[in-house]
Amino acid sequence: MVATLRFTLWLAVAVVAAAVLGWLFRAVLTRIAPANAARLLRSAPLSASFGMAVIVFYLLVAILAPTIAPFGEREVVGAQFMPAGGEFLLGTDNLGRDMFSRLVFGVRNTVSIAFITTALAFAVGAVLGLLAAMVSGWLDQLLSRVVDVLMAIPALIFQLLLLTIVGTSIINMILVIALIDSTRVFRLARAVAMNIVVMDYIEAAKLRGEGLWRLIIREIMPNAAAPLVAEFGLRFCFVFLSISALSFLGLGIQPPTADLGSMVRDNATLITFGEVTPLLPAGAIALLTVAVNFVVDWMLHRASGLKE
Amino acid sequence: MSDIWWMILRRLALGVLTLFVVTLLIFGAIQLLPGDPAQAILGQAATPETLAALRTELGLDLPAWRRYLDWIGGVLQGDFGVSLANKRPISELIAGRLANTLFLALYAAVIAVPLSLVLGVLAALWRGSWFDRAINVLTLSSISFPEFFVAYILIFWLAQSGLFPSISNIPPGAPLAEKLYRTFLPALTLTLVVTAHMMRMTRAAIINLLASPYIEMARLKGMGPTRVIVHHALPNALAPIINVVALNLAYLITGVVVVEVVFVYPGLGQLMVDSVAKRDIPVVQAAALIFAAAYILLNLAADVLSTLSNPRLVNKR
Amino acid sequence: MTEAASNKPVLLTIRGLRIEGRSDEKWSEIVKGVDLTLRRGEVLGLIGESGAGKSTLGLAAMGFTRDGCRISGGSIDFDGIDLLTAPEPVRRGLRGKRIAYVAQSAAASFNPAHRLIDQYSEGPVQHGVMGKAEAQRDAVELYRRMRLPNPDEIGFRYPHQVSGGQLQRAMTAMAMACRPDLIIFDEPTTALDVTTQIEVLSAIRDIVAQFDTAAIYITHDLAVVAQMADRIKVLLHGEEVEEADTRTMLSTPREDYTKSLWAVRSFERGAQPALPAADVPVVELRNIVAAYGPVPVLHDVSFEIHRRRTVAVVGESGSGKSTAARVITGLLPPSSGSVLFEGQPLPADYRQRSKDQLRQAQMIYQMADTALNPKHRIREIIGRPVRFYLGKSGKALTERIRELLRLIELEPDLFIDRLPSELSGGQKQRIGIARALAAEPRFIICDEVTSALDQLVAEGILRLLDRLQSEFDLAYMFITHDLATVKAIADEVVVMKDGRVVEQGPKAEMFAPPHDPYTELLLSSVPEMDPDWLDRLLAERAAGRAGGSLPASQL
Amino acid sequence: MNGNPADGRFGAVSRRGLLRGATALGTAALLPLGSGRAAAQPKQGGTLRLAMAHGSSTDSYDPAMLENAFAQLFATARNGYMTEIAADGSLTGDIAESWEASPDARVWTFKLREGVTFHSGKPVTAEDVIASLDYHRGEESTSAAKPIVAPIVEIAADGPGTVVVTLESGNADFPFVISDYHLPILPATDGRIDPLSPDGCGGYVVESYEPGVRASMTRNPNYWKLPDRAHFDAVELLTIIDAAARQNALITGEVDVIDQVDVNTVHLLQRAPGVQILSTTGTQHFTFAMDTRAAPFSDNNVRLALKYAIDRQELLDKVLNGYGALGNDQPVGPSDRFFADLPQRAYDPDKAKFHLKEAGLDTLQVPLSAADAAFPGAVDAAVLYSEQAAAAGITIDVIREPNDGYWSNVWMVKPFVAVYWSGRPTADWMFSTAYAAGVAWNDTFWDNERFNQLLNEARSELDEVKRAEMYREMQLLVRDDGGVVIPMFASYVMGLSDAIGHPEQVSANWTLDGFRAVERWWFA
Repeated sequence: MVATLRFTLWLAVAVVAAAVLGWLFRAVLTRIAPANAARLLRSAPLSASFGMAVIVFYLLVAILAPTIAPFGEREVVGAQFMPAGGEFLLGTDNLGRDMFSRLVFGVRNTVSIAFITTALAFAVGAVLGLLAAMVSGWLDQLLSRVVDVLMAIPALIFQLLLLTIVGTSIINMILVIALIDSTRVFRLARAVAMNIVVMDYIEAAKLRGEGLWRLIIREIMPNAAAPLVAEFGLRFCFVFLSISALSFLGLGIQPPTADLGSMVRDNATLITFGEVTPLLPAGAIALLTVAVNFVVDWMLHRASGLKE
Repeated sequence: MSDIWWMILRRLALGVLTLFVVTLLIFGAIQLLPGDPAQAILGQAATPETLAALRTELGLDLPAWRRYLDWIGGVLQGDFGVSLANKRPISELIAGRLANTLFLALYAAVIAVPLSLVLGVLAALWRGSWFDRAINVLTLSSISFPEFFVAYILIFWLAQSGLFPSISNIPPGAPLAEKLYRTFLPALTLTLVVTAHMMRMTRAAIINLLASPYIEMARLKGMGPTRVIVHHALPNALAPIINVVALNLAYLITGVVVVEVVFVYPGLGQLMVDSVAKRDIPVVQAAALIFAAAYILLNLAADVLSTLSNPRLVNKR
Repeated sequence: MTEAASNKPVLLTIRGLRIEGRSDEKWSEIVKGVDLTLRRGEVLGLIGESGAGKSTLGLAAMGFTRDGCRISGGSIDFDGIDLLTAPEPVRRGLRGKRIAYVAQSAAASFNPAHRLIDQYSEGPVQHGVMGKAEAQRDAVELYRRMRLPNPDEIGFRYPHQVSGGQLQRAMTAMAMACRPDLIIFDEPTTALDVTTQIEVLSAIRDIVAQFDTAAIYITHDLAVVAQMADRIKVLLHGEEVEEADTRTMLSTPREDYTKSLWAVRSFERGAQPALPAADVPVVELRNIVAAYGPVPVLHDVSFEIHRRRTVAVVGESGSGKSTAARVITGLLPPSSGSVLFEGQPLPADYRQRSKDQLRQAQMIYQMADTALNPKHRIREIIGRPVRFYLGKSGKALTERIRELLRLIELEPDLFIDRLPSELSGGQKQRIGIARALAAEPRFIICDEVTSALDQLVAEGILRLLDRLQSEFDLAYMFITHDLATVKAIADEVVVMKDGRVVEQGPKAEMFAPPHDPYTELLLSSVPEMDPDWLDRLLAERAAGRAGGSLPASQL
Repeated sequence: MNGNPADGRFGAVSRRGLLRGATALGTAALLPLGSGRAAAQPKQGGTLRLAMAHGSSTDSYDPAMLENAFAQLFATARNGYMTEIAADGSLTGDIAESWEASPDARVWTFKLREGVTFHSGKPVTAEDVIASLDYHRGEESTSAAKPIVAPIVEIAADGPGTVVVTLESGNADFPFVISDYHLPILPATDGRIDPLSPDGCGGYVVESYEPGVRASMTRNPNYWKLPDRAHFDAVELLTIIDAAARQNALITGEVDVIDQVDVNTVHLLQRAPGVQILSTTGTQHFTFAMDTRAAPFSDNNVRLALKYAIDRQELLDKVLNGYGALGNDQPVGPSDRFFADLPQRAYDPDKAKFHLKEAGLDTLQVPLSAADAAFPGAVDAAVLYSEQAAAAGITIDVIREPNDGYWSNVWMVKPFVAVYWSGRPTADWMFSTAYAAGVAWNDTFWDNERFNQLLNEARSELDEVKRAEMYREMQLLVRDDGGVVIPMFASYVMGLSDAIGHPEQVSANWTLDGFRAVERWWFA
C-alpha cells in the first residue's frame, strides 16, 4: 500500500516535472527562435516540447560527453558493483567502471551509431522507394521483389547471419542493420510516393522535361518527408533494440565501447534480483524513444491537418 | 470475387518464387559463413583427420551447387532430408518446434490483437486526453525496452512471487490449461512487444479518417462519439490495421528467438539459430523456408482481408 | 410558397452569432454577428464566396462547429431550444432527427463501408424513430419520391456503385429519413454536371415542398439559389450584406457587392478578327484514336487550334476531353492519328519531345491545390521553367519572376516567397497561369481552370487569360463542362461525348439553334438567373421539346 | 547462442599412475568450497530437475560427438564406462571389475563385472566393450575420442568376461584414459554399436529426449551400483542457456540444480532463500595464447612484457568474482603432484616496460581476440587486461569475435586469443597436448628444444624425484619463455536448492560432481 502510494507520488512528480520541463523549454525556445520557427514552436503541445527538450538534452550529452563524464569510457576506477553515491554517482559496473561515465558515453556512442545507421537506411530505402514509385514498371517490380525476399527472412536471424559472415565491426553492424532496415523504409517510401506521383505538379514537372533525379529529390522528396521523418523516429529507436538483441546473442558492439543496448544486456541479470542498475541504460533508451515519438506524433498530427 | 481468386493465385506464384530465392540466398549466405559444418559440428575437438572423415560423410566434398540441387530436389519431393549434426529427419525435428512456435504466436496474438484494437479505439476516442497520453507513453516504453529486458522484469514481478513459472518447461502431453499457464509469461512479453505498434496504428488509422466528410456527416446525423469511431471510422481504417496486424503476427512467428531463449521455450527460432551455429544447412534452409512462407502467407492474408474489407474492391460497379 | 410561409411560426432564430476559427494558434472571427430568422417550411438561400462563412453558419444552425472553431457570441434558438447552452446529448438528439444536413459532396459524405440503405436507416433507428425494417421500407419510398432509378434495390448498393447525381438524391432522402423540421443543404449540386444538377435540384425542391420542410440552401451559384429559395441572404467575410425575398433580390439588389455578384455572368469576349486563309494551326489533332489499356477512350477525334484563338472543348465527365489534352501533351500516346504543332508532327510520347517542343505547349490544371508543389515557394514554382527553358539565373531570374507576378496581377514583394498554402484559390490558379507563361509558350491547355473557383474569382481568371492571350499571341485549348465559361471565352467550341466529337464550330453558331440533341441538352441545362427558369424548363422537358430523347433520371 | 565447444575436449581426470587394481588411494581432489550442505545419509526418491547452460538442438546420442556439457552429463547418466574417477580423484572400477597390465604397460587385461545389464536387459559382454571402443577407432571415425583410442593396436576378447587391449607403446594411464565420457559401453549387434540408440547400462533409463530442450530419465531398477547410487527416482535435464533465466528457474523452484552460475551475481543469488552455492576448483584454466611464430610475439621480451602487464588478482576478483585461483603462466595446477610452486608472477608495469625496451620498443600495440565462447567473461577479462596493460605503455585492442565459429575461425588462427582449457589430469598429458612442438593443439606454436627434450625424457623416467625436477624445469620454461598468459584457474560454480544433498567430497574434474551429480546426489 505504502509502496503503491509512493509509486503514484513519484509518477505524479515525474509527470509534472516533464510538463514543466516541456513548458520551460518551449518558453525559452520561442523567445530565442526566429519568428517563423517561434510561431511553429508555440503550436507544439507540451508532450512535443518535452520530447524536443529531451532530444536536445541527449544531443548535448552526446556532444559534450568527454566534458560531462567524470571518468573515461573504459577506465576501471573502482571495485565492481559499487553502490551509487559517493565518488561514483551511479556506482560502478561489473568491471568497476564508473556507471555514470559509461552511461554518458553510451548515449554518445549509441545515439551516433543509431543515427548513422538510420540515416543510411533512409538514404538508401527512401531514394530507391521513391525511384520505384516514380519509374514504376520493371524497376519497381525488381526492387519490390528483392525487398520481398529480404523481408521474408526474419530480421534478427538475417542480421546474425550477415554479421557472422562479415565480422562484427561497428561499420559492418551499421551496414547490416541499415541494409535490413532500408527494406522497411523502401516499402513506406514507395507507398507514400505512390500517392504523390499522381499529383498534377509531378505531371507538370514531367511535362516540363525535368530529369528523374530532380523529380525525386526536389519534387517528391519534400512532400514525402512527413511520414518518412516519423518513421525515422521509430526506426532510430529500433536500432538500439537491434543492437541490444544482437548483443544478447553475442554479436554486439565491440567492447570496451559503451553502448546502451549492450549495457542493458550486460547488467540485465541484476534486474532479476530487484537491482535497479540495468534500469538506467534501459531507461535511457526508453526516455529517448518516448521523447522522439512525442515529437513524431506532433509532426504527424500537423501533417495530417487535424486541428484538435 | 474472381478477381480475388486471381490475385491470390498470382500472389501465391510470386510467393513460391520468393521462397525459392530465399533458399538460394540462405544457402549462399551459409556458404559464405566462415567454417563449414564439419568444423562447426566437431568444434574445438576437431583434428584434421576427423574433419576430413566427417566432410566425406556429410557430402561436403561435393560442389555447393550439387548440394543445393540435391536438397531442393528432395524438398520438391517432400523430403527435407536429415540434420547434418544429429542425423534426425528434419521434418520430424521441425514439426514439434513449429507447433510450439505457432502455439505461442497464437497465444500472444489472441491477447495482443483484441487488446491493441480496444486500446487503439479508446485512445482515438479520447484522443488528447490523459488516458491517450498515458497509454501512449506506456506502450512506447514497452517497445523501447529490449525484449529480454521486458522478460526479466516480468519474471521478477510475476515469477519470483510464484504467480507464474519463470520457464516454460512443458512436460510432453501436458493438458492445454497447463500449457497456457506455463507459457503465460512469454506470451505476455510478446504481447507487450507487439501491442504498441498495433495500437498506435489503430489509433492513427482512425484519427486519420476523422477529418473525412463522412465522419462529419455521421456526427451531423447525431451519432455519438463511440458510434462514430466504431461504426463509421473503424470499418474504413481496417486495411492499414490488418496490414500492421499481419506484420506483427509474422513477427510473432519469425522474430521471437530472444523470448524463446529467456523462457527456455523450444521454438523454431532457437532451432534455426542453433543450426546456423552448426552450419546445419538443411535445417536452416527448412526453418528459413517456413519463416518466409509464414511471412508471405500472412501478407497475402492481410491483402485478401483488406481487399474484402473494402466494398469498393469487392463489389465492382 | 412565399406568402404561405410568412404566416408560419418561426423555427430558427439566430441573433448576433459570432464564430471564431483557429489558425496558427490564433483565433480569428469567421462569422461576425449574423442574424437569421427562418420560419417553418421556408427556404432561405445563403450565398457568398468561399470564406464568407456560409457553411460555418449553416452548421451552427445545427449547434455544431467544426474542429478548430468555436462559437464566441450570440444565440441560436431552434424551436424553443437554445442550441448554445443545451447539453451535447440534447443537441445530438436534434441532429439528424429534427435538423438534417446534406453535404456538398455526397460521394465523400457517404461512408464507403456501408450500404446506402443502412446509412439511411441509421438515423431513424439510432434516434428511436422507427425500427430497422420500417426504416428500410421508408427508404425505398423516399428513393422513389426522389426519382432514383430502381428504388427497390438501389439502397442495397455501396456508395461507390452509385453515380454522383444519384448519391446526392440519396443523401437528400437520408436527410429526410426522420422527417426533420429543417435541412441544411450545403452546396449540394456544386460538384455535379449541369445536366445532372437539374435533376437533383428539382428532386430537392419537390421533396422539401412535399414535407413542408424548412431549409437553408447554401451555394455560391446565384442561378441555382434563384430556383430554390424563398428568400436570399448575401454574406461577405462573415457579415450579412443584405437579405430580401428572391425576386426582389434578383431584380433590385441594394448593395454594390450584390450587384457585382449579379454582374459576374456579363463577361463575354468580343469576336476575333477572321483568320487568314492559309493560317497554319498551332495545334492540330488528326484522327486521334486512344485507349487506356484495352479501354478505348477517343474515337477518331480531330480539331485544330489557331493562334490567338480559344477552342473550348465541352462535355461531361468521361466524355474524353481531358484525354484529348493528355494526347496533346504526350502523356498518352495515341494508338493512331497524330498531333501536329505548327504543321510539324510531334513525337507521340512526351519523353521523345525536345525541350523546345515541351516549352511551346503548357498546361494549367483544374485543381490548383494539386498542381502546385506544396513544398515549393512561388519563386521556385515560377522560376523553375524560366531557369530550365530559358537559362536565366540570379538577378535576371528574379526580375523575370517579378515581372510574371505583375502580369498575373499579384504584388511581387508580397507573394514571391510564399508557399502555395498561403494563397487563396484564385491566387493559386494565377500562379498556375504564371508558371505556364514563364515557359513563353505558343499554346496553353486550360483544364477546367475555373470550375473549382467562385464565380467572381473565376471571372477574374477568365479576364486575365483573355488579356494574356492577346498580349502574347497565345492559342488556348479550354476544357470545361461549364457552358457559361464557354460563352465567356471561347472562339470555337468542340462538343464531345463518349470519346467522339459530337459537334464543332464557331461559338456563335454553336449557341444558335439548331443543335445536336446533346448540345441542346447541355445548353438548356445551364441555370439562368430567373426564378421561374427551372419550372419552365421542367415543363418544357415534360412536354418533350428539349432533351426529350434523354430521360433525365438516367443521367 | 551455442554451446561452448571448448567443453568438447576430453580428458580432465585426476590421474594416479596405477598399473593394477580396482580401487586405489587418491590424494589430489580438492575439497568443495561453498556452504556445503552435505548430508551424510543419502535418501532415495524424488525427481531431480537439473538445468544446464549448454545443450543444442543439434545434439544427439552419438558418443562420438558429445560436444557440450549437457550431452556429456546426459551420456554419463545413462551409460556405464569401463572405469570411473571417484570424487577424491582416485580410479574405481565400473564395468571393469579389475584390470591388470603387462610389465611394459602395453597390454591391458580388463575383467568385466558380472551381472551388469543394459536397460534392454541384455547382459554386458566383452563383445559390447570391443564394439564400443572400436566405434571410435579407424580411418572413418569422426569421434572426438579418436586421439584417445588411436594408440590401441588390438582389442580382443578372452572369453565373455575378459577384454585384452594392446597398445602401440606402454601407457600407465590407460585405465584412466578409458574413463573418458566419450567411451560408454553400448550394446553391440554383429560387432557394431548403434551410436544413435539411447540404450546403455548406466543408472538412468531415457524416457524422452528433445535435443537442446530436455531429457527425462527414470532410475534403472537393475543398476548394479544400487543402492549406493542413483538416489533420485527420476531425473529431468533441462537446457537453459540464458544465465538469468537459469538463476530465476532456481530461485523460483522450477529446477533444483543449475550449473554455470553467473559469478558476477553469485553474491546476490546466494542471498536468495533456499539456494546454496557449490563451487569446485580443479584443472580448468583460462589463457591468452600468443602465436610465438609471429611478430611481435616471436620476441620473448614482448611475451614477458605482456605477462608482467596483467593484474591476475584483479581478473580473478572481477571476472571470476574470486571463484578460482591465481594462475602463473603455466598450465599445471596445484592439484597436480608435479606442481612446482614457482614464485607467483605479479602485475608489474615497470618490468613490462623494461622488457619492452629490451625488445627495442617504446610502445606496443597488439590485437586481442576474445568472445564469451572462449570462456565466460573472456571479453571482460580482455578489456580489463587492456586497461592494465595501458599502464605499461601497451595498447591492447580488444576484438570481440563472434561466439559462432570461435574455435575454428579464431583460435589458432588469430595471433593473440583468449582460450579456455578444461585441463588435463597429468602434467605430461597437458604438456603433450598443448605445449609440445608440432602437436595439433599447440595453440602458441611454441617450439622450445629444451622443453621438448625434457618432455620426452620425463615420460619414460621412473625416478619420481628426478621426474619432479624435470617437470619443475618444464613449468619454468613455459612460464618464462612460453607464449601463454595464464591469469587464473576457474572454479565450477553451481547453484543448488537447499533440498539437495551431496557427499562431503564433490569431484572437481568437471562441473556437477564430475558429471555424476545425477547419480551421486539426493534430496535431503
